[in-house]
Amino acid sequence: MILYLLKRLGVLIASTAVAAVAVFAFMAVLPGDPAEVALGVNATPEAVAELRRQFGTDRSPLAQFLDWAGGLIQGDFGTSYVTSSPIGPQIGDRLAVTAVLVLGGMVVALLIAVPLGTFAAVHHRDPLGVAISAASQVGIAIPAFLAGILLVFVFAVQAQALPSGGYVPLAESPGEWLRSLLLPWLSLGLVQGAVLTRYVRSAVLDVMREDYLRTARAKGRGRTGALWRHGLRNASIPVVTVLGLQLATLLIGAVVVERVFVIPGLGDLLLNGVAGRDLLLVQGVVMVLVAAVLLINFVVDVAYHLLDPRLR
Amino acid sequence: MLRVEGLTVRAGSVELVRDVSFAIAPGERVGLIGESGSGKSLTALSLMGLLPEGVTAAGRARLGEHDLVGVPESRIKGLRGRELSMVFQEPMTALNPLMRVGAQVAEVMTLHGVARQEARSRALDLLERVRLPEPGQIAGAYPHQLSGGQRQRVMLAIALANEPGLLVCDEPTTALDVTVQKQMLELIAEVAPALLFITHDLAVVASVCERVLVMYGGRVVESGTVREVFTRPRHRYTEGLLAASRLTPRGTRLPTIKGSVPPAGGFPGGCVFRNRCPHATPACETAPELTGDGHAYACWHPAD
Amino acid sequence: GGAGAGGGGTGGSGTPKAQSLSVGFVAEPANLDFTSTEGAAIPQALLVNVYEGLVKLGQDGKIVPLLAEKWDVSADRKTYTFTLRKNVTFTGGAPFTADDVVFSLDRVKSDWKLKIKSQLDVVDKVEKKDDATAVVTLKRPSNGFLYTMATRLGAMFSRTGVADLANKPVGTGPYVLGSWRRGDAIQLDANPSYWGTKPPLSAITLKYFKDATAMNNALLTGGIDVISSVQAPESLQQFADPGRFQTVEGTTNGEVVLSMNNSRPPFDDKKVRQAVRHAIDHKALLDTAWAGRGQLIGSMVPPTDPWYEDRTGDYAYDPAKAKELLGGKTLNVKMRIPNLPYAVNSAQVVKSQLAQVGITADIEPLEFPARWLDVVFQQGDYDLSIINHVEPRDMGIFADKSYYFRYDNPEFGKLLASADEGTEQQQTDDLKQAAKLLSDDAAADWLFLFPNLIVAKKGVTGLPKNAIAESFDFTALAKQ
Amino acid sequence: MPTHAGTPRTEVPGEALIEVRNVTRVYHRPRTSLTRPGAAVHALRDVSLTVRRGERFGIVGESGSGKSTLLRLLCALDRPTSGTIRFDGQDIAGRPEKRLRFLRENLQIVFQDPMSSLDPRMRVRDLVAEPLAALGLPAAERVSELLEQVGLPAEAADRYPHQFSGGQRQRIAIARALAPRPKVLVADEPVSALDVSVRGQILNLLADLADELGLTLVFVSHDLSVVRHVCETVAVMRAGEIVETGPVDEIWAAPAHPYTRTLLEAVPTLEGLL
Amino acid sequence: MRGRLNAGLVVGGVLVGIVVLAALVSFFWTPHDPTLVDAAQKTRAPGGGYLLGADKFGRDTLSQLMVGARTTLYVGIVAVGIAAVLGVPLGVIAGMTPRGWLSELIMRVNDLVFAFPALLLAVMLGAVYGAGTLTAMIAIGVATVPAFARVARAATLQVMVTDYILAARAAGRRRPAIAVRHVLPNIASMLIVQASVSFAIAILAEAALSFLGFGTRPPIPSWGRMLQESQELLFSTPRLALWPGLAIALAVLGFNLLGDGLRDYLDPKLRRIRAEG
Ligand SMILES: Nc1ncnc2c1ncn2[C@@H]1O[C@H](COP(=O)(O)OP(=O)(O)OP(=O)(O)O)[C@@H](O)[C@H]1O
Ligand SMILES: Nc1ncnc2c1ncn2[C@@H]1O[C@H](COP(=O)(O)OP(=O)(O)OP(=O)(O)O)[C@@H](O)[C@H]1O
Ligand SMILES: [Mg+2]
Ligand SMILES: [Mg+2]
Repeated sequence: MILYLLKRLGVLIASTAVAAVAVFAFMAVLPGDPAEVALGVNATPEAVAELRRQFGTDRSPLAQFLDWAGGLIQGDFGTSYVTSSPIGPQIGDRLAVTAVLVLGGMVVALLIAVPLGTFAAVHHRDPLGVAISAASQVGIAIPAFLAGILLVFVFAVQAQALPSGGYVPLAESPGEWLRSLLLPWLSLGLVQGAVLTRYVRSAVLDVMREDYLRTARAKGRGRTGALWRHGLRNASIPVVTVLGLQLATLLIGAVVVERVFVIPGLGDLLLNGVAGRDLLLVQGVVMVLVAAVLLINFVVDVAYHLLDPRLR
Repeated sequence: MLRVEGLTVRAGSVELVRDVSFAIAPGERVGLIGESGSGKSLTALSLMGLLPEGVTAAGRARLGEHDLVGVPESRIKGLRGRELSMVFQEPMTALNPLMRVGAQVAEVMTLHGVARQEARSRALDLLERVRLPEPGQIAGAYPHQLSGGQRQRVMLAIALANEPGLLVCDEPTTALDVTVQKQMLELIAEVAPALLFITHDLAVVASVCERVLVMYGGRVVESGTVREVFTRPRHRYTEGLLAASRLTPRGTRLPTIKGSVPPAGGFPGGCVFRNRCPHATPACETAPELTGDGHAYACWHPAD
Repeated sequence: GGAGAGGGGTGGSGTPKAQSLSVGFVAEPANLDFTSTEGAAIPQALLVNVYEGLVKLGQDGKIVPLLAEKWDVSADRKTYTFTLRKNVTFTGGAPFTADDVVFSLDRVKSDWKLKIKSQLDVVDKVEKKDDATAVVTLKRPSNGFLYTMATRLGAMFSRTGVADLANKPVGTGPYVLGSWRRGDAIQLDANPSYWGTKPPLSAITLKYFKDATAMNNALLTGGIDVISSVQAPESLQQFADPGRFQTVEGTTNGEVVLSMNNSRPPFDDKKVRQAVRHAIDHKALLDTAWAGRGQLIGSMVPPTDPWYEDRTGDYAYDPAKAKELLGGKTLNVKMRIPNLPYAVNSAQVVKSQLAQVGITADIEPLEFPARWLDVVFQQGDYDLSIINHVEPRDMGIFADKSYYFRYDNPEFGKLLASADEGTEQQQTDDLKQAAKLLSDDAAADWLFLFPNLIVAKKGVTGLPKNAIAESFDFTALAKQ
Repeated sequence: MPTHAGTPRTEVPGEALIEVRNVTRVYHRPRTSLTRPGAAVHALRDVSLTVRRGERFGIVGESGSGKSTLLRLLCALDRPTSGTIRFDGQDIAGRPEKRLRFLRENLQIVFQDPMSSLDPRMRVRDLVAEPLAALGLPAAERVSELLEQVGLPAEAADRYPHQFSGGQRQRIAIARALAPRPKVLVADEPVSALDVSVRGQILNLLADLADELGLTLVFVSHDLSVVRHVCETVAVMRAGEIVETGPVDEIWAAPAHPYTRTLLEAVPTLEGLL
Repeated sequence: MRGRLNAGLVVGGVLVGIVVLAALVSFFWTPHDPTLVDAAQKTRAPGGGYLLGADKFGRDTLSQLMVGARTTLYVGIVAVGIAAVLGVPLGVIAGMTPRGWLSELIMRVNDLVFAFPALLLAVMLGAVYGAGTLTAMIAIGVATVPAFARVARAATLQVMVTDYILAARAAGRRRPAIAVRHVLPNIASMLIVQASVSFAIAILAEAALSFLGFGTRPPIPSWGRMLQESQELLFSTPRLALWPGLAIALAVLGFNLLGDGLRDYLDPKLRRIRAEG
């Protein structure tokens, strides 16, 4: 186990390093000189040259990369060419928002998927079970942003029950914070919940066919009892994998939902950065997103190993 | 103690087991033999109320004063693991891979009212009783850390935990090596109360059971004491099976039964064996009754 | 000119209650330093509200006094003597004096990084006469000078307040920067020590929305009180209920221009450009692309400028004529537009209409600002583009032949130069002629004048009807 | 009355065809601890045996004793950790596939599970012709000839494996093995997965074919009585080692090694009990 | 014996069939020119030659939907094509040499690519080469490669431990022949299922990208962009959002059902084969 952990950690670090190179290389290809962009159309050539020196973009790519990567290790993402403020804290703030958004969405998805998926599996021959799987199919087919728009329409514009968008920091007002996040959580969670429902259903269905469930029933447990005691933990193993994959997609789905709900998260920062050619910022955000996905994969793999004694 | 009458198992319109009747007295060890697909497992599972989805049983089966067939799950749930236990064929998949072995043994006792602490210590005794070395260590192991034979012993320990009146074993040794099989069979013969033992290996039945039921195509085609059935088989299928099971010396041709076992629903009407039987005549198009006291058989042209 | 905040508002009530308002905007500033960062977002938020100039542009397009109580112009029209308002302090307490005027205007030459700073090249020197009097001497007479002084170039900075312009603006205006949550909102607080009429509101929050629908929803659900500029005019029906909302429609300086690259085929051919102008049904375009809001113009002059003339008749919608001008040719051109709603909408209509006369335009939306500025504006690699030129009195851009229109007509340059130096009448005459020349040359096509569409909750007063200056003037904004 | 099937050929020991010398095969389990390397599984330890031309050579042993590993090495489907394997005088251990043509032409294998050894997506025709196709030999008429040889109708060629019963599938597998007219047929538990009633059919078929084609047979089983029926020579394996080898009847009558004895005693028989 | 046709397969097939049909017909005929702006027809209600009405530009909604189906299929086909062409060989190679360094390398790179989700790639690519259908497709395709490689590898691993692979080797088959003759046919059903599911995901991704402005360029009709453009009229003319929304949902549903249906249709066969062995 420890060996596995170390090995997996090594892979994580190596992948992150390679990802950093990839991200940097990709950004280097981006047309547009940060200095020119910062100064806009009316800049003088001297000013541009001066700014280049200031930004350090007149150095060789290797030097720039080493500088950037070196900073990353210390949590320093550099200083934005455009806003001339340090990038790290900005990303930190935004990441916190996005993380709350994603995790909340995941919780909603789980709250939907686990009971419904299990129910649909146990009753897979009953009309209600079939109806649930049909509903989950329809849920999957709805784009997240459409779900968001519809939710806003119903709950904010028509019912005037919740804000249509915007984000209130927790520190400012916990109640408003919650209200501002409810709809985004729902729109992320509903769609992902539908996807997850299907996986939970098929995992539970698979487990229900396992011999050890029959053994449990032969011991005197009822169908449901056997499923609870022996089935769900086993079913959770494939679901955890999917959960990991989904967290990654959620992270990206959040970009869209942030746009719909005007939430200042990482996605918003990324799109702004791209639009404003704030290269260093984009580079940082992409790096953080990629690292987050790699980290999620790592956690899932480790969780997988913890859950399953056969892998220990 | 167990009385089965007219047990029929269907999947949709296909009859997989038809009109099976037999009885097991307390302490009696009965073998159920037949080739793959003859309906042995389904017969056993219908007694346990564990038939797979989409498969239904009809007829009567009583264990003591409890009905086993056609009653709701909630009524027989309490019997399983206490009055009636079962050991399955596949030792590799029958145990929960995520749970320690000791807990799985203890579970069957706590389920039927034994206190947690007591169940735990009795689990160790049970593991010892099925002759597992170092029961303490085994109890703390996960199933994948045990060999097939060890796992099958654990299954036996689970089955015996509440001292049931009847033990059903569905090919418990098929997946094991001969040496391991021998130990296991000895163990079963020693600890089992009344026993319904399923196998396709005639020699195994002969070493464990007193009475035997021969199944083919979902029907019991012959039944009687092991000695009588195996020395003087009357049904042509039993005869063929016995002949094919004896390996003749090298250089000689092995006796065979022509053709092969048809898939479910592919058996002929009338006598299910008639399309493979060398003695079949048009008379076989009507199904023969299982007749005879003690040694019964269902054949129009029995061997003598 | 009189004292006070001026503008179209009625001014605040006498009893300022601790009230605040949220106003929705589209573009968030990247930083708060408009001396080194391009774009309309920063002056929109800060000019007049946080920074003030000596003069400002009134709602009717006239120059009115602000930090200068009055000014005198010498007979040769080269010397401007500004008499400064007393008791004006910067946030932080430093008094505003003629020294600051000298400092600010000299700083344009020395520290500003924007190309537009050349507009003040006409200034020869700036001097302090006494604490309350500053004198600006021009190299030559200029009609544009005073006007320029009303733009961000004329903003007054404190000698001790320019250390961190990007994050800490220091001005003399009625509002000061409260807080800034990047990606979300900027809050401006009322300046307690403001020299003039105190603003009626205690705070104003500028909320930024990239998505027009999100902004609409915010107003519908009470998240904001004002939409500063409607980006989805079709959605105005949502705000039709006069019991809840009010809509203000005025004009802007923004000419939505269908620019043509005058330097390369096919649009180096005047006939082809003329064909394009004839091919476009401007009325239909405005109706479909911008819900009929806005005004049709035929040249680079908005109706609020004194030299405006209706030139919409110059090229009537006439596809047959257009085809004739093309001489039966069919063309394939690149239409590279910014990815902004008005441009994307208009482009689809333009494409459809050009297709009727045999011009196939490939629409390529580019990220705005970065990529559009790079490809179209800097490199001039485009055939057609659509952009809203929002700067006031910006006809001069056609005089710069390196400007992305690549329009080159010396005649036009001469007209502009003489307009700037001549008398006011001369200026008006020359510019009228220049506008006509542009139109005749079909240097571009003017699709429509961008409307100033503001929607607000009922009871919000002091909304600037016309957006003809760089700033969104909050000084009169109030809530009843 | 069982009829005679072939001549027992114990009395004609031909020259050595397969020679296995001191073969060891070690598998490594993945490492699970930092300090200890992954456990080594000695699937074969210093195994030597000789199969003579025309001989029917049996290998018995319990699960995991290394029978299949040994066969894989004989077929050059795996390479030994050490030791040599000679086929017809040529060393085959560790040769690349392109230099194994002589082996593929002369030695073919039949597996235990007739379902999983037949590609479910291929028609019987292509399955049977596969060794020929792989060796670039013409296959056209050979397929029906082979099917007839194993007692399957010619129409079988157009069907898929799942349309056959277990015994028929094993016949298909045997037909495939016979396609390139090999000298040696290797069979890994060919009847373990079959019903008893069908087992006899396949064993008879193998005996007939061995006689007709003069095949050398290497026959693996966990059941000594099956081996005794088929082979004249047997090697008893346990934990990767050959513990005893010799004429099957001698070993059956008087097992020298205690393990062989245990094995023999463990086999339940009808005769003994009745 | 073939699996029985199931409801999902039929419904999925019909839905996908409708999309394909609409796309094919649109090459020859649409009720109106889908990009023709006509101020007179602005937001007109359904009827009179405009079966589903017209949008704010007066463009016929039905015609746009039909041509939009083309975009949808185009995106799906190219994206899934890229993913399959790259992912399947990589997955098969990795699966056929499970312990080799090559396999390890492939899977590591795969994990890395997986860390760059479609949207991120699309935004990055769009920023470099300009947003458009092609960049969107490439981004979605590349981002889907890991999914295909994983499925192909897992399926190949399963196939590689079967005796028929051993039998093929014993017959003298070399690796490439085994890959083509045995591995690919046996993993095909898994790949078909993966393809239809990826197709659905690609449709959703394109819609999301169009919403963000990184998708199909105007005025080429695309359901995602139609939806995005209809937003401001959501209150006054909800049908403008309804149609493209419904089209996306039904197409995605169709491909998902088709995938599930195929799984059930192709799988029992395999199961029965194993069970009977
Ligand atoms: N769930 C089911 N649905 C349909 N048919 C089934 C089902 N389960 C079993 N069968 C069929 O019923 C027949 C009898 O099955 P059963 O499992 O009882 O045979 P068995 O005698 O136990 O064979 P084996 O020795 O292979 O275990 C077989 O032909 C099998 O294919
Ligand atoms: N590829 C492999 N990697 C690791 N260990 C292996 C491998 N193949 C076989 N082994 C191990 O080698 C030993 C011998 O295996 P082998 O399959 O040869 O036994 P067998 O006698 O054929 O058993 P069975 O009767 O179950 O088929 C076993 O312990 C097995 O776990
Ligand atoms: Mg069975
Ligand atoms: Mg083996």
